[in-house]
Amino acid sequence: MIYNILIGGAAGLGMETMAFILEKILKRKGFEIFVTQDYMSRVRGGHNFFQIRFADEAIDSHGDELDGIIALDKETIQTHLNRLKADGFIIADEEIDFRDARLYSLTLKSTAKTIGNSKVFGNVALGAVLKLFNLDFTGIEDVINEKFQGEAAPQNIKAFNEGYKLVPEKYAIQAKRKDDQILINGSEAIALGALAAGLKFYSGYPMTPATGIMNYLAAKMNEAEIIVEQAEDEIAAINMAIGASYAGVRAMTGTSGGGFALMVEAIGLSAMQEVPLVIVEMQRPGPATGFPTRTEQGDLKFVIFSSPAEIPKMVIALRDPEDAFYQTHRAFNLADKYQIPVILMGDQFLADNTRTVSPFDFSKIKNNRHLSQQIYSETKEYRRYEITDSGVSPRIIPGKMPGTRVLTESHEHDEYGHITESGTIRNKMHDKRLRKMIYLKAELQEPIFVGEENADTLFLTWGSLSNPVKEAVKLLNSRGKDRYGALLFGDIWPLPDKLLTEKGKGVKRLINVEQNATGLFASLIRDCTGIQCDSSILKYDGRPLSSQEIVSRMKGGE
Amino acid sequence: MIYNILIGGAAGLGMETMAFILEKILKRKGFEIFVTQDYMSRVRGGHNFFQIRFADEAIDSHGDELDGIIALDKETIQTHLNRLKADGFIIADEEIDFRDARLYSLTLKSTAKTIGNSKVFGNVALGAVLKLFNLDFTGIEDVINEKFQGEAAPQNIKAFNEGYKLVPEKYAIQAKRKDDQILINGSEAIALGALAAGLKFYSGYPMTPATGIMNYLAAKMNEAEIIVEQAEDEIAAINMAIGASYAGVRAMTGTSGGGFALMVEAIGLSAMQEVPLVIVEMQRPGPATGFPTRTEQGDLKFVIFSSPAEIPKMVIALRDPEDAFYQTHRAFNLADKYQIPVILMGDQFLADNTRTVSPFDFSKIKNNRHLSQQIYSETKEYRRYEITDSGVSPRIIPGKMPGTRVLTESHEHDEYGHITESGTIRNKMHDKRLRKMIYLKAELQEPIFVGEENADTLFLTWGSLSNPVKEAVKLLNSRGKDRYGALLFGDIWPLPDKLLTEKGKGVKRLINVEQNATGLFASLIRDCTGIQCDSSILKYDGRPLSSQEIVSRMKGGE
Amino acid sequence: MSQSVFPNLETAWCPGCGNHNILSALKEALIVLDKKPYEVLVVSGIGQAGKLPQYITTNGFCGLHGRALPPAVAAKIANKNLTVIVNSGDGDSYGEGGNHLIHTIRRNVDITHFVHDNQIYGLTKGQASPTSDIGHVTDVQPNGSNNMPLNPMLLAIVLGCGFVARAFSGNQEHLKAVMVEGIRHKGYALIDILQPCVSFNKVNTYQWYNDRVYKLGDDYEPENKLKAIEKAMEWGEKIPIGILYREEKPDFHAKIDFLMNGSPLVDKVIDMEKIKEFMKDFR
Amino acid sequence: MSQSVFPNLETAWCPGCGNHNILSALKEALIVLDKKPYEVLVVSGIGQAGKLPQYITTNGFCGLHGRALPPAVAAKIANKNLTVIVNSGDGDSYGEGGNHLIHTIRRNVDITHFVHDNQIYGLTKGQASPTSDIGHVTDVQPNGSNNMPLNPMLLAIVLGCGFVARAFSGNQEHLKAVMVEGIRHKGYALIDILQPCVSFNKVNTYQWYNDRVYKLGDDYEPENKLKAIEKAMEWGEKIPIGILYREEKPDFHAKIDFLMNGSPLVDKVIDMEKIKEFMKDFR
Ligand SMILES: Cc1ncc(C[n+]2csc(CCOP(=O)(O)OP(=O)(O)O)c2C)c(N)n1
Ligand SMILES: Cc1ncc(C[n+]2csc(CCOP(=O)(O)OP(=O)(O)O)c2C)c(N)n1
Ligand code: SF4
Ligand code: SF4
Ligand SMILES: [Mg+2]
Ligand SMILES: [Mg+2]
Repeated sequence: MIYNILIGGAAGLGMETMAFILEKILKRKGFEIFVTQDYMSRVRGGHNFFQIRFADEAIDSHGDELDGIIALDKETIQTHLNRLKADGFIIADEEIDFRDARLYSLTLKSTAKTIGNSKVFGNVALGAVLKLFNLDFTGIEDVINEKFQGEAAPQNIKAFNEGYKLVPEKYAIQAKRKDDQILINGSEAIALGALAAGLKFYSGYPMTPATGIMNYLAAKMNEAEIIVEQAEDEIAAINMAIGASYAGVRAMTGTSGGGFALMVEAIGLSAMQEVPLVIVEMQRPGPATGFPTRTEQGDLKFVIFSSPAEIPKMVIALRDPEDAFYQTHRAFNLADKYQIPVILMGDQFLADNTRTVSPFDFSKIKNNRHLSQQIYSETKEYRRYEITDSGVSPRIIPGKMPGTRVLTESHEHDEYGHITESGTIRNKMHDKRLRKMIYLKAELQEPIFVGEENADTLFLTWGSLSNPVKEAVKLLNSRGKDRYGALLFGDIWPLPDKLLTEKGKGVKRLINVEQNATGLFASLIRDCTGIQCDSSILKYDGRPLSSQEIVSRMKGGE
Repeated sequence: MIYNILIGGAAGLGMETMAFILEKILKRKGFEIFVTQDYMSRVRGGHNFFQIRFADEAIDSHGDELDGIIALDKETIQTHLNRLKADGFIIADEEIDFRDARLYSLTLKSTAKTIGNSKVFGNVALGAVLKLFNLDFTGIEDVINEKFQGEAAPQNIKAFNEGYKLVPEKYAIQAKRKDDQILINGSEAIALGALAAGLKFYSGYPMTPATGIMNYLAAKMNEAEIIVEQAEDEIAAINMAIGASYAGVRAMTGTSGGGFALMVEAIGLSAMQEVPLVIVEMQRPGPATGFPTRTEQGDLKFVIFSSPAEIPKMVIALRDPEDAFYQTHRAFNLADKYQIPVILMGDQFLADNTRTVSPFDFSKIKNNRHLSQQIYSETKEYRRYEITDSGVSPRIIPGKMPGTRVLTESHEHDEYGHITESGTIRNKMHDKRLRKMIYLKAELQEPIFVGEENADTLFLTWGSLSNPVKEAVKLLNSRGKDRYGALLFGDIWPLPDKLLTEKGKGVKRLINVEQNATGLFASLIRDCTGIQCDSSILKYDGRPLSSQEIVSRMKGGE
Repeated sequence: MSQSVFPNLETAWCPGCGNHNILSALKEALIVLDKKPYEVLVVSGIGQAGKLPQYITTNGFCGLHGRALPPAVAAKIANKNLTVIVNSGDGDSYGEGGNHLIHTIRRNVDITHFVHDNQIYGLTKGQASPTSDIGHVTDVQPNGSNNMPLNPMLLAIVLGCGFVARAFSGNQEHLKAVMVEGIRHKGYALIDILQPCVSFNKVNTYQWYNDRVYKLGDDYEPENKLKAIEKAMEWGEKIPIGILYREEKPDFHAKIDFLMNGSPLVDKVIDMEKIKEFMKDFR
Repeated sequence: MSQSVFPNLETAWCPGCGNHNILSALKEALIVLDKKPYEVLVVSGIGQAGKLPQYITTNGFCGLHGRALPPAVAAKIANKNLTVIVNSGDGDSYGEGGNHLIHTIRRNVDITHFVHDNQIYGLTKGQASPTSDIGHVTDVQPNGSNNMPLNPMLLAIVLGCGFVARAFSGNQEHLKAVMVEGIRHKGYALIDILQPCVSFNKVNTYQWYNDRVYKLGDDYEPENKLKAIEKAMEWGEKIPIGILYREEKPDFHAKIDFLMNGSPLVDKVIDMEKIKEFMKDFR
């Protein structure tokens, strides 16, 4: 069974804490969880909500249909009622004046007051929810004690207890297994992946939805002994990361579209100087300031073709927190191996949404810096830009070898890094840099294929839509009529085309599913492979596309 | 007949002045002229040269073969001797120690000294050149008098006279018609086009090869009553231009790839705010600082896909000074009509090179601001972002109508410009903005077709390579074997595809000719039309591709 | 105050936020100056402060984060009849937009710049800003901010700014009076407004500011640069508010004949014959 | 001076350019400080000054125009054993890169910044720079530069820079001595070096500077901030050179335990077990 509960209200009313507690409790009980967050670009007021989807089976997407609404204000009920199942429930304080058969109008606030802490009313509501689902009390105390200090802890536990008494049992669900998962969002997973890769320097400038990465890393700064520096602007952020990487530490920067725009000059610098660099670009709807707290995949081509001139670069779209961890780690190895910028693309949907995944397996990953092992000296001269078959030159850390210098240049240069005006050398150096793209192609990970072999309809999608599309394929195939499959792209530049060419053959319909208005990925595929999609499922209102919406769009004459 | 003369030496020796005088004299005599400049990114020393190609017939390209070399140092002879025709000539001072049958070793410096001004030695050399071509003295005095003041004028005239005496006659060439042309480079033509469009505000930050535009406009600042403001950086430059345009004046900014990189965030702003904007992007080889004074077409996709998210924009590649004038003018009308950013792409080859063209015909052009003629007031409310069929909303100038405000926003907004969080409004506004692209397609100018109908080989090229390709087609067709044609693209985004589809059919070979390493235009064509080029002629050593090189590459087993 | 000229609009600011008073003071200042909404242009970047143009019925230009000054300057150059006011945050004005601040002061275009200085990044939920005090702990600065706080008053004075003032959003009457003077000043005027952020800055609260700010006395002479510099260095136990420095000097427009005289640039008719004449240079 | 440690390399600078002396002084200063080339990193942006790393056999990082400071700061953070020096132009440091200057001062990382201040954009052929005098006529400023020139010394002092000095490339001995002090200073040090551009600045020539510069006397006390400010305001008939302001204070590294102590960041071994532990937060 899958259930979907919404907690909604004005910003500042404490939904974050409520969602956090409910997620943790459900997770500790062994459920699979998928949480989405919908918030406005303001600190107080407005309307925000969390949707907590939980199940005793695997879930890969958020859902639109609701089983329950916890309403901290009337607007919440009015806004979301149309999505509430006929047999669903609403929990709200008695002061909220609304009529609906499904409403439990409860004494949340007065109960909290009786407990002696008006802030605990949220946990009264959560107690009621647990009761509705007939879930016992184990684990609740731990979660509360981890979150609250002092007398607030027992008060909040009391609140749960009282809430439990306010409603009858309604559902019966039991997790199938012991809890062995972690509950994590995309930002945290990226940050952990970077730490696992040996990140030592992160420079960034706050920008939603990329700030979460910096927040997590900053919190670990002292323990991990890494530097997290808030730069004066994004230009400084990326140029700092390049300087740190040049000096020999693994470095990363992150931002959203508007900040990334300020970084594109330096992406060219990284490619020209051949200094490894990892950049995270977290998309939100634009152009300009756009919808700061919402989601989109509108930056695809902007990111792929970022930087003036032609440069080697790699772009990887992150699918979910688990993928984000491993791919972030991989990005550092690739950046070091090819001495290029590697860009990780995510979006608000990936960044903010929390789900259960298996703990990351550190034994699976290995850090390789690809530094030259050669000893250079005045007699055995070091050439920073030695021309090699692979296009990659020996890299050493400056300041380590007496008699040896590391000269890195932004102008066109010769093998030593000296500025040149020679056309012949230019050709050689440009070829050398671009040659990396050939070898990079051999590193590519083909998209993940899901669904039925010999599908009639093949969906093509990328990044964070992978899981909703995967779930949609499952739902569609379960209807039994047509056969559906999907290719879920992670690596997108250079574009891996083997599986696409193979699976694309004989398919009746190719449908690109994207969170943008013009079908950027379909256009990229056409450019790189000549393959043309037959139709598109696009969404660009800033809200994430769910598996259910994909399915219903397929019904709608697709 | 076409002749090609090179003037070369170290930076700072006065080649600019020599080239300027020779060009002007030849032009006033009624010749067609095409001048290219090759210079290093330094102020003194190194090796720079001008190539002055002139003819009694139309010429559209520079040439590689040389008829004459005027060498201000020995390096010049050594560097270029291999390109000198067997019956060519070299002019150099007697102090330059070199042996070649074609060398006129002349008393340039001692003659200048005798005249009493050692700086005039260049004109001694030019006098000799004129004599070699058997060209009379008419017009020389005028040119000298326009260029030099005081006693330098007669001294320079004297220099010509003396030079004239030093060599015999060698060639016979006569211009066919009276001089009615202008001699202008791409930068100046763009600046004039902007002035003709009613430009009132130019903000920029110096960057080769875009600085020429700012220089010309600044020189005319007081006379034209326009503001030319050197901004603190490119970010300020473009945001200033947007502010000026919002306030109601026609505004432009210009830069090269690195500076453009800093502007891409604001290009999105212009699209979001729907503030008209013209931006000139003058390409040079990159990435990063690259080859500052050389030419390339490596920014195509970077420029087309500049700005995060999906926005309406137009990109026009400029072919030559004449085209540059009219297209710059057109860009302002289109920017105003659709309230979008319009980007003009050029390169160092276009910017710096001078050629003869017919004087620009002001009667052919018309300025249309497309402002709303409606009177708004508190009762008839003005909606800056009124949703219309065309996607274009009524535009008024702020500060003119009592009771009416012009509110422009960078966030997603409603018709009034108020920030919104609504998905429905987002969809409408995003659609409205992107709808402009549909109407823009009707404005597109198809590429120019040159060559033979039913060509076997069709070249596809864009921007400043148009004329070299045009001349190459002429040369190839004159050989009589195969039939050649070419499509010379000016408008490149959105991509006009009618003529391409039509002419592309039945052609044996499609060849993209581009000044870059990866064939960016071919890839754009594939993306937009599915048409695949069969082979490419690419060059990316920073030196301009000439008609002769194209022809010889076609011989080379193409 | 006439509500009909500048009606109260709904805002997205937190209750108790210092921005509310700044908005009110601005409306009052414009009434004092007898400015009609359509004659005024309010420009902003992005941030909580940057939302102000949404909440006032003047012309409004909400641009990019950190980039409020360049369009404001250009709009004034294009149309000298507009009263151009910039409202933006401390992060916006001193962080992302720091370079524009320096050079806008040098340019001295006649605009007025109100920095809503809450010593924090409000909209992005509480990172240190360039004016955050040393040791200020945030999510991104877990050890406390390490950077020397920027003193915008000192900076502006030494860069040659002709009007440098500080005000406190908790004293709306005084703020309004300073705003009026700033808008009247011919040339670029900077007013740094201490603005409590009740949600993210738990250090520099209303109380904190109230305990420290004091008005410059009538005997204070803002024309003396060295004295002004000394005064501007005061920060900590005592924080002076008022006009710290003032100097009359020619603004941008005054240096360019055709801008200074005649109609605004936007209304000037272009003489196409003159432009045609330019072609003669190329004969 | 030992030519073998820092050999003379060919440059692309004009004969007579003030940059030649700066390069020589830098080499001499490094010899005085007994620095080996491989222990030093010279960072630059783009411009004539920005070519310096090409002409010295230390490690070199030639980055983007205006962006010399951020990579320099980060390289020092990554490896505190490197002596990090920035050489860049006035356009680069005060124009395009102005924002980094402000915030690098605030950050106080232990690097030394030499600004080759020729009061002009050299490489791009002579436009006004932020330090160009009012009225300086160029191709882009046909009416003369209108903007108030930026006084980098004043700016640095009020931003809290701990080492603020001016030197003149025409006095190589003095320049070298100031460089040595600047490099020795713990924290960010700014040295503005008056550098005649013989090709494009026909106003501020060797003669012009020679007529005006004078060395600060032994009695000058660079520890007094207000005095330093007063001194830094001198520009025109008399231009002081030497150390204008000096203050010892903790640098960036001193505030972060694990940077200050133990091996440089680049050499620290990561404890993967610790990182694995972080996963517990998500249980
Ligand atoms: C280029 C860019 N970088 C970052 C952001 C994210 N951002 C929005 S507002 C803001 C800072 C707000 O701080 P401040 O300017 O002090 O304004 P406040 O909210 O405190 O009024 C940031 C970093 C952005 N919108 N654009
Ligand atoms: C982003 C960017 N903008 C502009 C340029 C062009 N540019 C190169 S050097 C320079 C200015 C040089 O002036 P300065 O920094 O004073 O150095 P100088 O040549 O005088 O030593 C400019 C504008 C560039 N390379 N990159
Ligand atoms: S977060 Fe702070 S600055 Fe923003 S509205 Fe709330 S109180 Fe004001
Ligand atoms: S142009 Fe000026 S700064 Fe550049 S090398 Fe020549 S003299 Fe020096
Ligand atoms: Mg703030
Ligand atoms: Mg300079």
